[in-house]
Amino acid sequence: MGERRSAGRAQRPRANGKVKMASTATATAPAKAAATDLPLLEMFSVMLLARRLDERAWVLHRQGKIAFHISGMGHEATQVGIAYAMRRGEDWLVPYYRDLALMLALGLTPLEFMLGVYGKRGEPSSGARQMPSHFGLRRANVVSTSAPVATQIPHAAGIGLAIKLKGDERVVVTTIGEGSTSQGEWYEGLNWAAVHKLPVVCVVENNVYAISEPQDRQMAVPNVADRAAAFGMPGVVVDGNDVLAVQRVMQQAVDRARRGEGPTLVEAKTYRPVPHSSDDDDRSYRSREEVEQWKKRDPLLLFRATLQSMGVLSEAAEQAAEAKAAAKVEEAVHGADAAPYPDPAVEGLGPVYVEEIHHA
Amino acid sequence: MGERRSAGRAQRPRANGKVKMASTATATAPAKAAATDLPLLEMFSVMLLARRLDERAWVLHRQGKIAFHISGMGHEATQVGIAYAMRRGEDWLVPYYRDLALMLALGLTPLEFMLGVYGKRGEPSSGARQMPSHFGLRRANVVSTSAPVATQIPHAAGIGLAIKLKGDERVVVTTIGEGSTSQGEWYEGLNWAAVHKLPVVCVVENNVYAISEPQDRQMAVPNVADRAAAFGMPGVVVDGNDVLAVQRVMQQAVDRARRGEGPTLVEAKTYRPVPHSSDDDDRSYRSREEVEQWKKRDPLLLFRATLQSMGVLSEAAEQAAEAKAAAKVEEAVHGADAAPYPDPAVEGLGPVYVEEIHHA
Amino acid sequence: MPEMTMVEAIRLAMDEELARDERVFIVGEDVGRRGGVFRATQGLFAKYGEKRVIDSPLAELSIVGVGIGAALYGLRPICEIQFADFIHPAFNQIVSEAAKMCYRSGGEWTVPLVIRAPYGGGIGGGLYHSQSLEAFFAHVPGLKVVIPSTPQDARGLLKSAVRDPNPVLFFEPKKGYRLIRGPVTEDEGLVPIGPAHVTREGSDLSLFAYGMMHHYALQAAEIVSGEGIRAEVVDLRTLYPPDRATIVASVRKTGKALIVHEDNLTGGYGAEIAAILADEAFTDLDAPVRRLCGPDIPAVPFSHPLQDWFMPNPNKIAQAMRELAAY
Amino acid sequence: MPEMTMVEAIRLAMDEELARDERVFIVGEDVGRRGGVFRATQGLFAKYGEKRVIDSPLAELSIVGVGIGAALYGLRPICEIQFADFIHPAFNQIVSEAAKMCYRSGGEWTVPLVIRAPYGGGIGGGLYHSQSLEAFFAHVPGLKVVIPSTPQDARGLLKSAVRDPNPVLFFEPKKGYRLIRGPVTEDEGLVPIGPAHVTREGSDLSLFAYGMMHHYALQAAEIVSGEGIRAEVVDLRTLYPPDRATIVASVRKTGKALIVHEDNLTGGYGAEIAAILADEAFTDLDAPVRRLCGPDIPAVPFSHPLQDWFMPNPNKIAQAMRELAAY
Ligand SMILES: Cc1ncc(C[n+]2csc(CCOP(=O)(O)OP(=O)(O)O)c2C)c(N)n1
Ligand SMILES: Cc1ncc(C[n+]2csc(CCOP(=O)(O)OP(=O)(O)O)c2C)c(N)n1
Ligand SMILES: [Mg+2]
Ligand SMILES: [Mg+2]
Repeated sequence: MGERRSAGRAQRPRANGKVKMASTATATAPAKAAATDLPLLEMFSVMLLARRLDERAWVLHRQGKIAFHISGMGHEATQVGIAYAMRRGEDWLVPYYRDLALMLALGLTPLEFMLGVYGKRGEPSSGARQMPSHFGLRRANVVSTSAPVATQIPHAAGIGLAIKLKGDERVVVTTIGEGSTSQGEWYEGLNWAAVHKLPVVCVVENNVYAISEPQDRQMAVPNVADRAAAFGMPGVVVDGNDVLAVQRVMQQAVDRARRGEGPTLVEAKTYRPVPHSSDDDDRSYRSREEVEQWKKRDPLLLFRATLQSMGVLSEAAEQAAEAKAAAKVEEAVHGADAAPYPDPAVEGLGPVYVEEIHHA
Repeated sequence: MGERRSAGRAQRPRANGKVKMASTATATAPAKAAATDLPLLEMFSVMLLARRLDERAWVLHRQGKIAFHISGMGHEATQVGIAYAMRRGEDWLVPYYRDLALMLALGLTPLEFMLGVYGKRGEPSSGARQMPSHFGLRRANVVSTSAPVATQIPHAAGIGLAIKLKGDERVVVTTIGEGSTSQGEWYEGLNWAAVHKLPVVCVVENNVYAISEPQDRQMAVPNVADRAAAFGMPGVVVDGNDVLAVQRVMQQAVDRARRGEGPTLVEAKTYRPVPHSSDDDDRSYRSREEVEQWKKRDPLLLFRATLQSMGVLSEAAEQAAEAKAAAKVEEAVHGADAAPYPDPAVEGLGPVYVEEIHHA
Repeated sequence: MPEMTMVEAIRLAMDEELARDERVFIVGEDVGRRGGVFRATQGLFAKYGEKRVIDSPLAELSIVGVGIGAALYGLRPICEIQFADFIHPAFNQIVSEAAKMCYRSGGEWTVPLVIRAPYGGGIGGGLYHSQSLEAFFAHVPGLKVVIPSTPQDARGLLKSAVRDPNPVLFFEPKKGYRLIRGPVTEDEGLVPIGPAHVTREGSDLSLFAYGMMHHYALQAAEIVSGEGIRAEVVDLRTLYPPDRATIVASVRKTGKALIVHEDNLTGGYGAEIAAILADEAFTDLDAPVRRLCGPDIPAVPFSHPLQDWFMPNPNKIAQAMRELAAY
Repeated sequence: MPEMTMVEAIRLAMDEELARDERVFIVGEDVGRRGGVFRATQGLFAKYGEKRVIDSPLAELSIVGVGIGAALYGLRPICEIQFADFIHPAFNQIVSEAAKMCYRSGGEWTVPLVIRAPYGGGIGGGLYHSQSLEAFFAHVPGLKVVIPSTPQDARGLLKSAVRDPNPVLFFEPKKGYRLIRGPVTEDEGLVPIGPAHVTREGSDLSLFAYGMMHHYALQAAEIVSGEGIRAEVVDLRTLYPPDRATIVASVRKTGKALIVHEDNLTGGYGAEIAAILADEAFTDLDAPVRRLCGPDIPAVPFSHPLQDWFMPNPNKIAQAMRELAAY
């Protein structure tokens, strides 16, 4: 099993920030059985596309073509696992800046992502007013997010409250980094969800670091999921590099929320194999060996192996997926490169206020 | 045993805010044994004095002689239990507005309290700049407190950090109401204490209500102490109406902190038998029957019974204590009544800044 | 036309909005059975039930943050902050989130939210139950900041705030909750957010005020009218965005300005009024722009002599008017 | 006299204070091994160890709240807020606690605390990595608000801040961290908190600025000096409490004032300067008091054309000076 209740065996990060990953040897077997209903190749393709887009953004940054990139690399299994437990067009998402794969899975186009990275007009999150990867996508029920971490958690609770008050059969999912759970905002938001039994699922994408700080600078518990006990809600730890394990845990949490049984805290243990952002240099706070370790548990490789062992991913299919991703990335870069910048008189001046609300 | 670990049997407040009090039948026996070292009569006298002062403040308010009173009534056992686990002149306290008995135990004089209630010059917490019961007493290591709830918790963590950094053998105790544990400030402060293993003891004086809101509007867990799991620190529930049980639990927590083993969250279950403050009317949110119930567990009566059964409190001794308390109250009221008001040119204008720090 | 107090008018406005639009709900500390510590929501819990009048945890940042989330989903929350002094934990949610949501999403996401908060001194509340906090927020693009001074305005502006698609911070002068009585019309009574209100015409000098201070300004104007000073009084009502046109027009006429607020002088809201005048009404000014405000100490102290010393009042205002008129 | 950048001067100041006084310690996000995201604390962890340079949880309110507690106990914390934009969660601790502690306890308890925060735009940081927040705090009695613009001042003012018995908010113009180089004296180099600094003498108009805008103001003054406009430039440095005397004295001399800041115009810090002048320098003013500030939108947008449009720059300032000089 890829997941376990938080009260289970502890996964204490060592002082140097290293986490011993839970073995997933036993995780794939039951996952395979449950996974048959899932569009496995599609999921793989989204993960792959996210990875290739992300890699390209790093390249563009090195080339001086873009000013900033903050990466979702390493988080693809967690995020695609989340997406495939949600009801598209129904459920809501309040994401955070690492959620590229999640956003792609919910319908953000590669061009839209690249427009953001380039700061170009038409970027749907913010019209290039915000830094890249500050996601938001109205047409997919993805709420606009900002930079101050953890502010999104009370929003998710509020959306959950509104869903409950209106009697809708929806669920709101919100994501956050493990370091950001140190914020009072996180605590207060989840407390609300618990007190009012709201249909909220909070996924902590635990990649061991908050910029340079390892988990043990943030908390004295081995698992973020242990913190669920403070709220009286279930806390679940799952291997965040195992997309099917995440999907399964998320499906349980989402179903539970939809049944009106209240919120769940899901902790997906993963890793950030790249610097925090293009402004970061991670050599001061972790060894190259530690980073290299990650490659053995690269979620993309793990999922490929699973699919291969299931006989779902032929070599040809993989090549086709790679080719398709490459083409999409190319197209997106070209599109973004050619797109105009926003105009101060239009995107600059407003809207600071609206006269009328056209939605919701 | 009057205390138990929070994982133990739940004490769920019902929707109407009633709490089934843990039986203390078994609490007194071991307490008696351990209590022999304690100045039991002194403790009783402080509780009695706090009660009589408090009652007088309500009377003064009804007579229109004072503008405002916020009461510690019902909390006397909890607070005196806390005080008698602390090292006077060594340990620090970051209190809250209900802590009259605790303040008296640490050296606040009845006159000083009454000066505050009257808003008169010489009130040591604030020079009558703050409302009454916003305690602070430099000479007793009691930090100045404000009205916004829970802001004191990070202060306590910071004091704990300073104690640790300096290598002092001190402990900082901080108190708070159960409703105020909903604040992110509380969470962040305790998280700091846990991450840095600080000599901090946080006592939640759980009186079931936050103004009108019963505990279940604040949290979905039966005990505040359950929240300790989020921090990785011990959480202990104790009968807050049993002064000796509180003292014992506090002694353990304080000793643990002093040994450098880190913080403890103590939840003292008690009740507020009077309105939230002189501005409150509690009839809208709880029944008279519920309030009447409390009288059976009035901590003063419980302690009197314990002392009597121990043969420590004779009728004469009790009468003497009452007479002494009455005299002190009288003297304090007269003193405060006769004291001058502060002067805008002195207490009004400043100090907004200091040129030099004369202490610490 | 019924007469009612400020707090009754505020309650009426919420009652009407709850009845009109089922998306409206109230959330805050003790707003349910208790009806709010100032009784502003009294009876509403009984009338609309626990889904429309929600007792929140004791946690302001999430009262606002949850309100924002519910507004994003399409509801119309009215968040009550028990005392304005306790709004600070929610500062991040208000300033970083509610105010910036519309702009940062190009209008894709908006926050139709009202935050009500009793503010102001003179009620024996000491440092933390007396604060005036408008200056912090009347600087934040994306927010609207409203302070009514009469029952009619309180009802009409609050109803407008609930219907406004943008976040509105609604500060209520709590000293006036029961002290101020006035007529409230029986019609819909909407008062638009935006325009200031010239409540007394005059030609010698302009008095700018809001909330409780607007009443004191009117009283002071009355006092000095016997001495031949004809003061114009402007109730600013909407502090942000400010009604520059009305402010400047008044000083065009009178040539002199006195701004009154309870909040500290330095960096207070009056600074912006003075700055607008020093720029846009420069050639009309016949005297220095004067401010009569709370002193630069942290907040209103508790003990009565200290409180009285802190607070502006009609006599202090009248005295400042005399000096300005004589300039 | 060594030349160094702003960020080097700031690091030097902390290094010197850590060495001088063992009560001093640094606390903040990533200040340890990482040396801060702007490298302001680089090398200090290695030099002073984990008890003097403490990586905090990712939680600003407790960075400040814990700092307050440690200060109450007698230590001298320097709290780093990673970007000023993220100070809002700590607003309650700063405004309700740090600022009011001294007054509310009659001086029995004081908070000798420094909060450092990089602020300002023009660095591609978008809405939440570009904010200028001085107006929120330069209104809070009990706080001091300091913004240096040169390495010498940065070092000297930061050292003074660490030694100050009161809480000091120290905003650092991050665009200047590496851009601004200058000499730093080899002596103790203390610069007192309080006085503004006239950095260019002139007689035609007064330019008031701080931080990065002070440099732009100097550049603009240079541009227009070729056109015969002799501008006086005042680097305000200590924003709160403001140095009224220097501000008024400059306008007594020049008769005209232009205030420049990045922050939004309405309710910005410039309003207070304008208000001071409209009162205390009224008879000296020969022209409207002008403000050149960020527009009233929520914050600096990310995309470069939008950012450039938002930010004041030497050319925009020069143009405003020409207009004012011609008035
Ligand atoms: C309130 C706030 N403080 C500081 C920052 C600066 N910051 C951006 S990301 C980050 C670390 C976040 O770590 P974590 O929550 O673990 O998420 P991760 O980036 O590792 O996915 C920090 C400190 C911020 N964005 N917001
Ligand atoms: C931040 C903040 N919000 C609201 C209040 C108003 N208020 C004062 S006491 C109180 C209830 C506190 O309840 P609890 O923490 O249970 O303590 P108790 O009074 O019951 O001892 C409230 C809501 C406040 N003082 N501070
Ligand atoms: Mg992380
Ligand atoms: Mg309580």
